[in-house]
Amino acid sequence: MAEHSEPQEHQGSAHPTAATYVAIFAVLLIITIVEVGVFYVPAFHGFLAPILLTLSALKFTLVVMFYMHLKFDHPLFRTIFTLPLLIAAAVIIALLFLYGVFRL
Amino acid sequence: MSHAAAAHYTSTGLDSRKIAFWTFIGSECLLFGSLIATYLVYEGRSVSGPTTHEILNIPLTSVSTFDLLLSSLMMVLALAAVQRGDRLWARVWLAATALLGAIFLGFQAFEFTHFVHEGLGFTTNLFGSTFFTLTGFHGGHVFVGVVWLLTLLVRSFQGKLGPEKAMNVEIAGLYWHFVDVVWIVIFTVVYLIQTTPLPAS
Amino acid sequence: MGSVFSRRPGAARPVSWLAAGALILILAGCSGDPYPQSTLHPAADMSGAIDWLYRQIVWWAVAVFVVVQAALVVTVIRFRRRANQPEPKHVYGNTLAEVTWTLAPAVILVFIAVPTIQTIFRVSGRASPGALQVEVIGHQWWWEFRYPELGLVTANELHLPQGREVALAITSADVIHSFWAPRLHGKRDALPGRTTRLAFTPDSAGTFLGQCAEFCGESHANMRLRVVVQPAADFEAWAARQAESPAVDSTAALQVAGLEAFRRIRDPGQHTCIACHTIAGVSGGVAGPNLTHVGSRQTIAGGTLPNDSAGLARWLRNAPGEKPGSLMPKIALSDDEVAALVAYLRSRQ
Amino acid sequence: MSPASATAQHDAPVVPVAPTGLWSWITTTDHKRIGLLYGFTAVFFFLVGGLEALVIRLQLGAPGNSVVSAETYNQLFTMHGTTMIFLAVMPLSSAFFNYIIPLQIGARDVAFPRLNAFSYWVFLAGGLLLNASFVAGPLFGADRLSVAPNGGWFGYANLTSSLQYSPGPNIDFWVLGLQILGIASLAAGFNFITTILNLRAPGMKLMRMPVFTWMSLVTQFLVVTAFPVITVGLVFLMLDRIFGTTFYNVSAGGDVVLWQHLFWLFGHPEVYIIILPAMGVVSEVLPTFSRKPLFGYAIVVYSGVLIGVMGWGVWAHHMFSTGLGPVADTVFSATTMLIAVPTGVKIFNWIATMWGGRLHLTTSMWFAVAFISSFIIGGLSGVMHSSPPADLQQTDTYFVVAHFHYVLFGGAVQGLFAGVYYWWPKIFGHRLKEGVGKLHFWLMFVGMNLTFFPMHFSGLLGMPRRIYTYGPELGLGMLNLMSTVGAFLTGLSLLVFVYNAWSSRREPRVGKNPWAAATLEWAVSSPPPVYNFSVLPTVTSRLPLWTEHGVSEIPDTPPGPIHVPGGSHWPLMTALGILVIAVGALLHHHFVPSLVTVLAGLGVVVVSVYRWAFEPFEV
Repeated sequence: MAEHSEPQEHQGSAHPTAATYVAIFAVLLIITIVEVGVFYVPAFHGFLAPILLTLSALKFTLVVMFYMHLKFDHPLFRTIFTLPLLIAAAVIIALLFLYGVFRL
Repeated sequence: MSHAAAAHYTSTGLDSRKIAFWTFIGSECLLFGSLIATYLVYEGRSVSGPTTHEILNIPLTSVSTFDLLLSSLMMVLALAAVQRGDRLWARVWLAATALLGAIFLGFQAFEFTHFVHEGLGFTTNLFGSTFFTLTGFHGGHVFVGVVWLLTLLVRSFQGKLGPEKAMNVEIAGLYWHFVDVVWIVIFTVVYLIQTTPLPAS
Repeated sequence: MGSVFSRRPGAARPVSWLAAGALILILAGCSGDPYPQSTLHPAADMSGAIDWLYRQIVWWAVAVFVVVQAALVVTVIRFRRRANQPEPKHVYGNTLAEVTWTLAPAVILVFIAVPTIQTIFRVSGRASPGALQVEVIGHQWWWEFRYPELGLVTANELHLPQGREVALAITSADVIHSFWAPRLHGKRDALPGRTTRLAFTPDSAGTFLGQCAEFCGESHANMRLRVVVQPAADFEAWAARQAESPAVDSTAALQVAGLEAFRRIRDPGQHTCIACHTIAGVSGGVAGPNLTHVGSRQTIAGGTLPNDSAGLARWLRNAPGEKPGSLMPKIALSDDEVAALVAYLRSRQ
Repeated sequence: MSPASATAQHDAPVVPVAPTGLWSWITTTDHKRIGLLYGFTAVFFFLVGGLEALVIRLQLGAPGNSVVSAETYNQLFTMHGTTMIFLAVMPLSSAFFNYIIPLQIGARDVAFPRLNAFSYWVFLAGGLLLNASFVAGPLFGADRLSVAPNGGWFGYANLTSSLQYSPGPNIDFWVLGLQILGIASLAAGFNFITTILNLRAPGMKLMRMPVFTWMSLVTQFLVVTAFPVITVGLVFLMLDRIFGTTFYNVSAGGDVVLWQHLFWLFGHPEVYIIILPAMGVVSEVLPTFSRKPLFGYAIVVYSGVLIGVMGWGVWAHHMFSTGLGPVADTVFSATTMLIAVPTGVKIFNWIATMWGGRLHLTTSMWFAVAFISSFIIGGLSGVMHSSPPADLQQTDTYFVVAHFHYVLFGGAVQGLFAGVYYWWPKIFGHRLKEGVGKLHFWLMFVGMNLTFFPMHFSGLLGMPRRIYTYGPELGLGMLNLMSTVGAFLTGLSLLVFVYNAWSSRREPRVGKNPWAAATLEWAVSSPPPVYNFSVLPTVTSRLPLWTEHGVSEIPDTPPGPIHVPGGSHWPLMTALGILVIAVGALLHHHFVPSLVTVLAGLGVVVVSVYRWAFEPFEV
């Protein structure tokens, strides 16, 4: 039955190197500093939420893509993570609408 | 004749544990999604204080956010070390990850006790109930992660964490990074975007 | 499979019998009277709008039901196994068929959706400025009705003038209830901490039954209500009477004794009448129904007991026995006290 | 260690055989045995829930009846709903997931056999905890024996969240029982998604999977996404009750409608969790007994997936009467109507499958046809209350009770009975008696229509749900009496089934494929050997047994040694630990004993999980 077993992990996926990891960390760090900075600058307060949500989504994506290897891994993992993630986001947005936090 | 080969035949060529774990993470998205949604729809509805402006400590939480981000870096380095069979650095990075996780929990414990001293308990108001439940659930996940990492560290010292066991570390890493990204969201929507109207003073 | 059953055609045959019975019952429902809480016999504009919409939908449903069940029955009869039949041809699908039976329901749904959306905005609860304002407050397990413009408070029986729009502002004093008087409008939940709205114009006079429609605890079933729709003049007369506080007839000794008992009674558990009930000029409790005009009502105990001497006496002797879980406890009363209280309460016309 | 691996070094092929004895069942990790455990437990709870229903129907058989008290009635309808959904229909589906899916996809077991055992034991713990409330009154100082949950299966806050309105342990049993059952469902969900995605035999592409397996995959996806939401809602409820948090506390600014959102965000996908497996069963049964492949296989699969995804966007149609506003009403009405399209498509494809076939009207086939017939009715009444104004009259009346019983009883239960009669010979090696089976079917079909069809009218004519009594003035006595008579007929039909199951045990043995069906589970002996497949099959067709060379040869005796996972008792121990934690939480009125019990349970869980993780156990 050995003929059925296929190469298992990491086939065809070049994992990033330690340098990439450190670079990603640097980016995450910078975004975090910007986020906190934006929080303290009154000029941004009119549109704080969109800026911060965008930055946060960027960080989220970086960690998921690189540290969790979703960028390099089998597409199956992307599917089984993204679908629930989208449902969760949709649920949050729908509830915010229903509670009048957002309005069209 | 290797029955391991037969038993380990998989249709996708992927490790079953990893598929199951990603499914679990997908499920966790809905868990934290519901908690975050509740926090957000209730924000600003507390009928008594203290609430966000009066109590959240942004500089302190920025440091603990940095701490958790750094732990994620340690985690990927730990996985890389285990994969290449580097026992020494595997231990170093695993220990560092666990330590940073423990430090995060320390920050949280400090924050919680501070809040209680300031008059914000679990049942004080809607903000207290939603905030402690959301961050408490996250902290619980961090705690489980630290225990998991320490278990891996012990296995490493027992000599049972060679490259063939890299999947064990990879899955622990997925968990750890997911807990990190949840914190990225919480830090933004709870700490930085405060929609509670300022008290009229 | 030699069973006699296997040759019987049509799994859906009993269903079609039931469908026929269904139509008869729907038509019977239209005559109304045997079913005083029917949704199919509207007595107001909004219940009429809902009923009209429902009938639109139900005919579509009946049509689809007949077509699809018939297709099922015909298929089962026509293609049941017979002797010496060859193996059927393997058919894997048909694009045209799939497109047809995807589009057909979608088109029917458009015919349902358009009147639905029209009606949604019609029954949204917005009232015109001149509407009679009534506050509806659900309690475990009775209804409180307040008329802020008229300064009236009553319980379990909502009086409304015929032909005038009424705006109900509905909330709850404890758990979730749902206000439902089907001949006038659909349900609207009574939610603690929120106010929900209904607006409608009753178009015929009469007494319409309703009841709480959201499970609200032990005696949910005993939380009934009636809506008395009267011609405008009768309503005005009723409102005028309600605005006064009837005096005790000092020549009727039993009534005087009843008032005295109402003020005095205090059981070993420290329960009193006056702590929970308001009677204008006598007491100001708010936990239970306002009793100022209790004698004018058709029923007591959340609409479950007739408001006569026997009903009142049963209630006074053992309220939780009549309405399980009721906040009003069982108070030990002598026969004389019961008789006096009954006389007094019945005098509160 | 399993017997197989202990002897694996021998040269001669060793055929593993199933161990026997009670201990082997307690420690079993064999998906077939776990499936049987699920099945027997589900039927047991189904009978319990059915008895509850009969008492309910007795009470409502006449106006002003006094068979049971108000409190008992409220407990009965709460437990009837909770039992039927979580302890009967879902686990009956699980029984089929367990037994059939690995066979249908050509696997030797599920991906995580011990996790599978864990799911079962946790489910059993939750079921026992919930039902223990029927006799736990004295332990909590109650003045009656039964302190069963009494807030409805939907448990609306603040009736349930506030100790003022529900002081006893009743709701605590419900909150904790449901959380435990959630753990069981989630664990099974991860397991079966992985199994279906990753343990398919060579050649078993996704679009070659049997529809039952496909619908199970969608179901499990809904389980792993929907259960966390109810878990969060239940945690809030529990915290409100135990610690006095303010989630549903109106005076602190909390909102009672939030519970309804969280509950129905779960509750609507839950409807599909219940019905999709039955749709899958019917999609297997119809082609087999029509001697024709499923019409529009891909469309049926995609519409199932679509139903699963769209099922997330309709939850607020359960809440029209709360006054969401006309815009939200319109949106949720539209999504609800849309979901009728893929549902209708499935029905048409089933009928088209039979069209032109040679229908072998076995009991299983009758149940499948009755499923379609009932589902049409339940679907049409569903469309009626997708219209919010109409729903304002229909919601919380017996019209809705009729609607969802047509879907869940006429649909799910009859669909699952089609599966019971269909797979019985595979599981037990002999058929159920057809004559008794037909009696069972007709009694049930007539009984359920007599029970539920009049409810449409009692609802429209003004009968609200969840009332223990109603006055004679409503004029609904006759309709209710009809329902009561029908309920007893339905109950009788279940006794006929139990008799059939018992009396059929000496029916002649059947071969591998007694129905001449097309899918892979019929390629192995009945019942299948402990290892399922002597060699992993290679599949070249969606209908492997109806296609020449559709599947590689599967010899009756294995050509080589086969590793079969051994047993483990740690899943059971972990489940016990969880039960102890729940019992500790039940005692929350007494702080120290409660804390000690919770910590003890936690200790058992931690030790068991570590032992589980590090015990030698090869999959």
